[in-house]
Amino acid sequence: MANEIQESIARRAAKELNGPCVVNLGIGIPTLVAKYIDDEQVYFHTENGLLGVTDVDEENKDPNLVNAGKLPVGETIGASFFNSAESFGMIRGGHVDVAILGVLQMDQSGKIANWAVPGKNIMGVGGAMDLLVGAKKVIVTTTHTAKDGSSKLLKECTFPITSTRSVDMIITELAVFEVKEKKLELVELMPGATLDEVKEKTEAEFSIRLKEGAL
Amino acid sequence: MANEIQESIARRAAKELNGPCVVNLGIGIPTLVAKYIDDEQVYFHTENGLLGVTDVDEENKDPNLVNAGKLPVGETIGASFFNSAESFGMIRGGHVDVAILGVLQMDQSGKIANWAVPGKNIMGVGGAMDLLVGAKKVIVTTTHTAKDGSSKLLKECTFPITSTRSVDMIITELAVFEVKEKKLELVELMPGATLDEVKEKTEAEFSIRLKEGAL
Amino acid sequence: MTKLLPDGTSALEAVKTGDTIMVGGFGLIGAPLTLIDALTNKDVKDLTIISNNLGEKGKGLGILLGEKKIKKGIGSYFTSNRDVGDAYQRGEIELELLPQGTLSESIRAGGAGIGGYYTKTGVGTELAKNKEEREINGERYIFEQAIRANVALIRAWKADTLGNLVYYKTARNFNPVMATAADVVIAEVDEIVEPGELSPEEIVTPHLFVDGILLASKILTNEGVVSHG
Amino acid sequence: MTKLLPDGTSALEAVKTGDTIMVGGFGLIGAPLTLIDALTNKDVKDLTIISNNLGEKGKGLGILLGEKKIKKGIGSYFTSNRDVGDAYQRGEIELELLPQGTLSESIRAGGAGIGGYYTKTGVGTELAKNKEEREINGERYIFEQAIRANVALIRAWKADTLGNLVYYKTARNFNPVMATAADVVIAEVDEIVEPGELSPEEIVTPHLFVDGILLASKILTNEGVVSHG
Repeated sequence: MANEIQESIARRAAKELNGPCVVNLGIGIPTLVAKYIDDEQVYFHTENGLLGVTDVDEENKDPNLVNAGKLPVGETIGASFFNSAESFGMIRGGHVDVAILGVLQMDQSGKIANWAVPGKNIMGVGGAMDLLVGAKKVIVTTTHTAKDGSSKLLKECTFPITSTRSVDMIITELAVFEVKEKKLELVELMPGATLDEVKEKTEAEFSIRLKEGAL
Repeated sequence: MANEIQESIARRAAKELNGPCVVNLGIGIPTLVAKYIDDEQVYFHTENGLLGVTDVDEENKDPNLVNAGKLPVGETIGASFFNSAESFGMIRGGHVDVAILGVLQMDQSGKIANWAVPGKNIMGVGGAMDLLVGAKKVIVTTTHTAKDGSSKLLKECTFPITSTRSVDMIITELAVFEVKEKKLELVELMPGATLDEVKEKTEAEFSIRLKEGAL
Repeated sequence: MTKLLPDGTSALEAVKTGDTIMVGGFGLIGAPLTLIDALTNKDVKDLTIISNNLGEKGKGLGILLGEKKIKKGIGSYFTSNRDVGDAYQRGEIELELLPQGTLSESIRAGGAGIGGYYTKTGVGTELAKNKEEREINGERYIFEQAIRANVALIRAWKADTLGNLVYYKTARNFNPVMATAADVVIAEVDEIVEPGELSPEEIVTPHLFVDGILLASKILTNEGVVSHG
Repeated sequence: MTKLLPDGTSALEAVKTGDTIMVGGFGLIGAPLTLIDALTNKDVKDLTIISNNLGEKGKGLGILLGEKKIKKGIGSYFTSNRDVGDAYQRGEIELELLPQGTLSESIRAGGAGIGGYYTKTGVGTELAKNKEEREINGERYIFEQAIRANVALIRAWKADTLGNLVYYKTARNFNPVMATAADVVIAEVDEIVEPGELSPEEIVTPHLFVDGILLASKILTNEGVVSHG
């Protein structure tokens, strides 16, 4: 289902998760991150009401045990269930350490748009806005460009933003950016990517501060 | 401990409780009401976190199972425990049918004062204000007069009021009043009490609408 | 007295045309499918439905939508059912979109006697348009009003005959908060037990919130929704 | 990693002079007596204590009061300890009195990222003085701000080593909400079990709220507070 581009982004994002920490994974590429984690102190939270999400075998699927994408999941030892208001209390209240989210667009200050497309009906927001205001650290995992080849890293979002808060890190199949003081810094090129390719496919302005050994 | 005056007030208040209903009992005379109830569909709620309060024998006392007056209680079959925020959610949210409260003073519109005395430090309010705004019906049980013989049913309270909401019924050792449209109506004389005595010991204005057979 | 109801028809006695109805569930998970079915069969319309989603295409609340009984939907993720967008395009339905945390918090507020509250969620976004903003301790918040309903239809796992409820895994979701925030609350359950069989420490919804209970006859399985009983 | 702490001293490492500290319990019931004892022995002062009561005379938080370590108390029922009134008269302590429902709701709000909220409780009374009033749907409400603390000291019944907590009867009271509303949360418990021994459905405080756990060595009995262990 997921292709190698998506897997490579997820694999890179997984390196950012060092336990003990509580992590909420969005739908899409973020969901793939879990399988690259073998640190048992990385606890996955899903906003529909479970702390301690894990994979489930085909034969153990339970129709009433799902993640926020409504996909079947399992529960770890030490897991707990709670209601939606309690779950979002955890999120808004700052009890989730990291949220990994997909996006439609990002701007050069690190703000993201991931819930609506102008002209289309605005009909789904889910927990995205809550995670943006509540998670201590937000990591974006996304393909660098949209299906039509246009950059997802823009000077300004043309889609409605999800929050006034800037994310902390952006991971694409080409590069890793950190967001510092509302500015993008290219800190890492992904395997096989070149600086020229990143520059070409990035509309947003960014500075370059490649970490040692990152090239 | 409780004297016959208090018991007679509690006994009369018990007649107002017809199940199914959820009842919160205040400290003092209200606590005595429970023992005159044998309707198993009258469920007692205590704001420190228990629905299903019942009496406890001396030998079954549990230091961690108490009512709002910190007195040892038992739990009924079908009881449940919850935290303070949930408990007051029940109260403010209108899920408690009846609150029976003690008072220091009442005024002739049915407003009560039961949490503070001017000149003394105002240092305890507990759940009184929450119960006044949240309970569907509020019944006051109190001696008719203060220790110095002065009426507790006043034209206006001199102590700070507990709520702008008028209570629904006032039961003393002398009389039962209903509060209708913020006016007191004497509806019943207690055994042995005379109308003259009630008039003499009541500063508040009230109308008389004694119910048939109530004299 | 038992709160046990014999069938969906009697369970929905309180529902009238024009009512606001909360429906538990996250998509079909934890949704009261038996009660939704009864609601679909009942001669009422112009309903305002408060639910995270309006079901899926042709499933759960999706059926009610197909019957054109929904005047307005209040939820966080209508995208799960394409029919919602189509009905909206045709002007057949009003929609109010709220962040999921705001939806659940507003319902909790409605049940707990809180008139409204300030949240950071949504500040500065399109969903904050026309919402009052306020600074608290140097941070921007928006005002959200409490939500209540005439009737809440929820799903739990087990009920005792008093109406105490416990839930099953992620089928819990919105159900416990909705149980607090409506004038009439009906719970559909898999199993009904005697009082005392549920531990007092693990009851999630105390019985004072619940008006009626019904044994579920529509069940979500790995193979989809099945009827039994 | 385990969150188990060896003693009260290490449990209170985060507490500093001038801190705001939430302390669970309804009087002595469900109060973290071991942690209160450790706090009394620690060289800190000018504390703001958020707790329903300030203990009883010479018991629980009453001891901390006697040591003059409390600058301010925020609670709903200080009357349970006569020493509080005396200290207040002597100008040794500030007090902020809140209705019990407002106290617990403000703490919950603090833990849930809610900046403030409107309640009907207290409208038109002395406790509403200087509080903003607002009409919502024709009813009067007052604004109450969320409450948070630097440290919360709570009491639970059992913890697993991850920090998941369950409570015992009416010793639950304020503890679960305080567990959500402080930068550092330390829970004192009767028993520590392995992960998996507490049912996922009945865990009241999930481990993400809890920073440290300590075995209780001061226990409330019918005969009063006893030390053991």
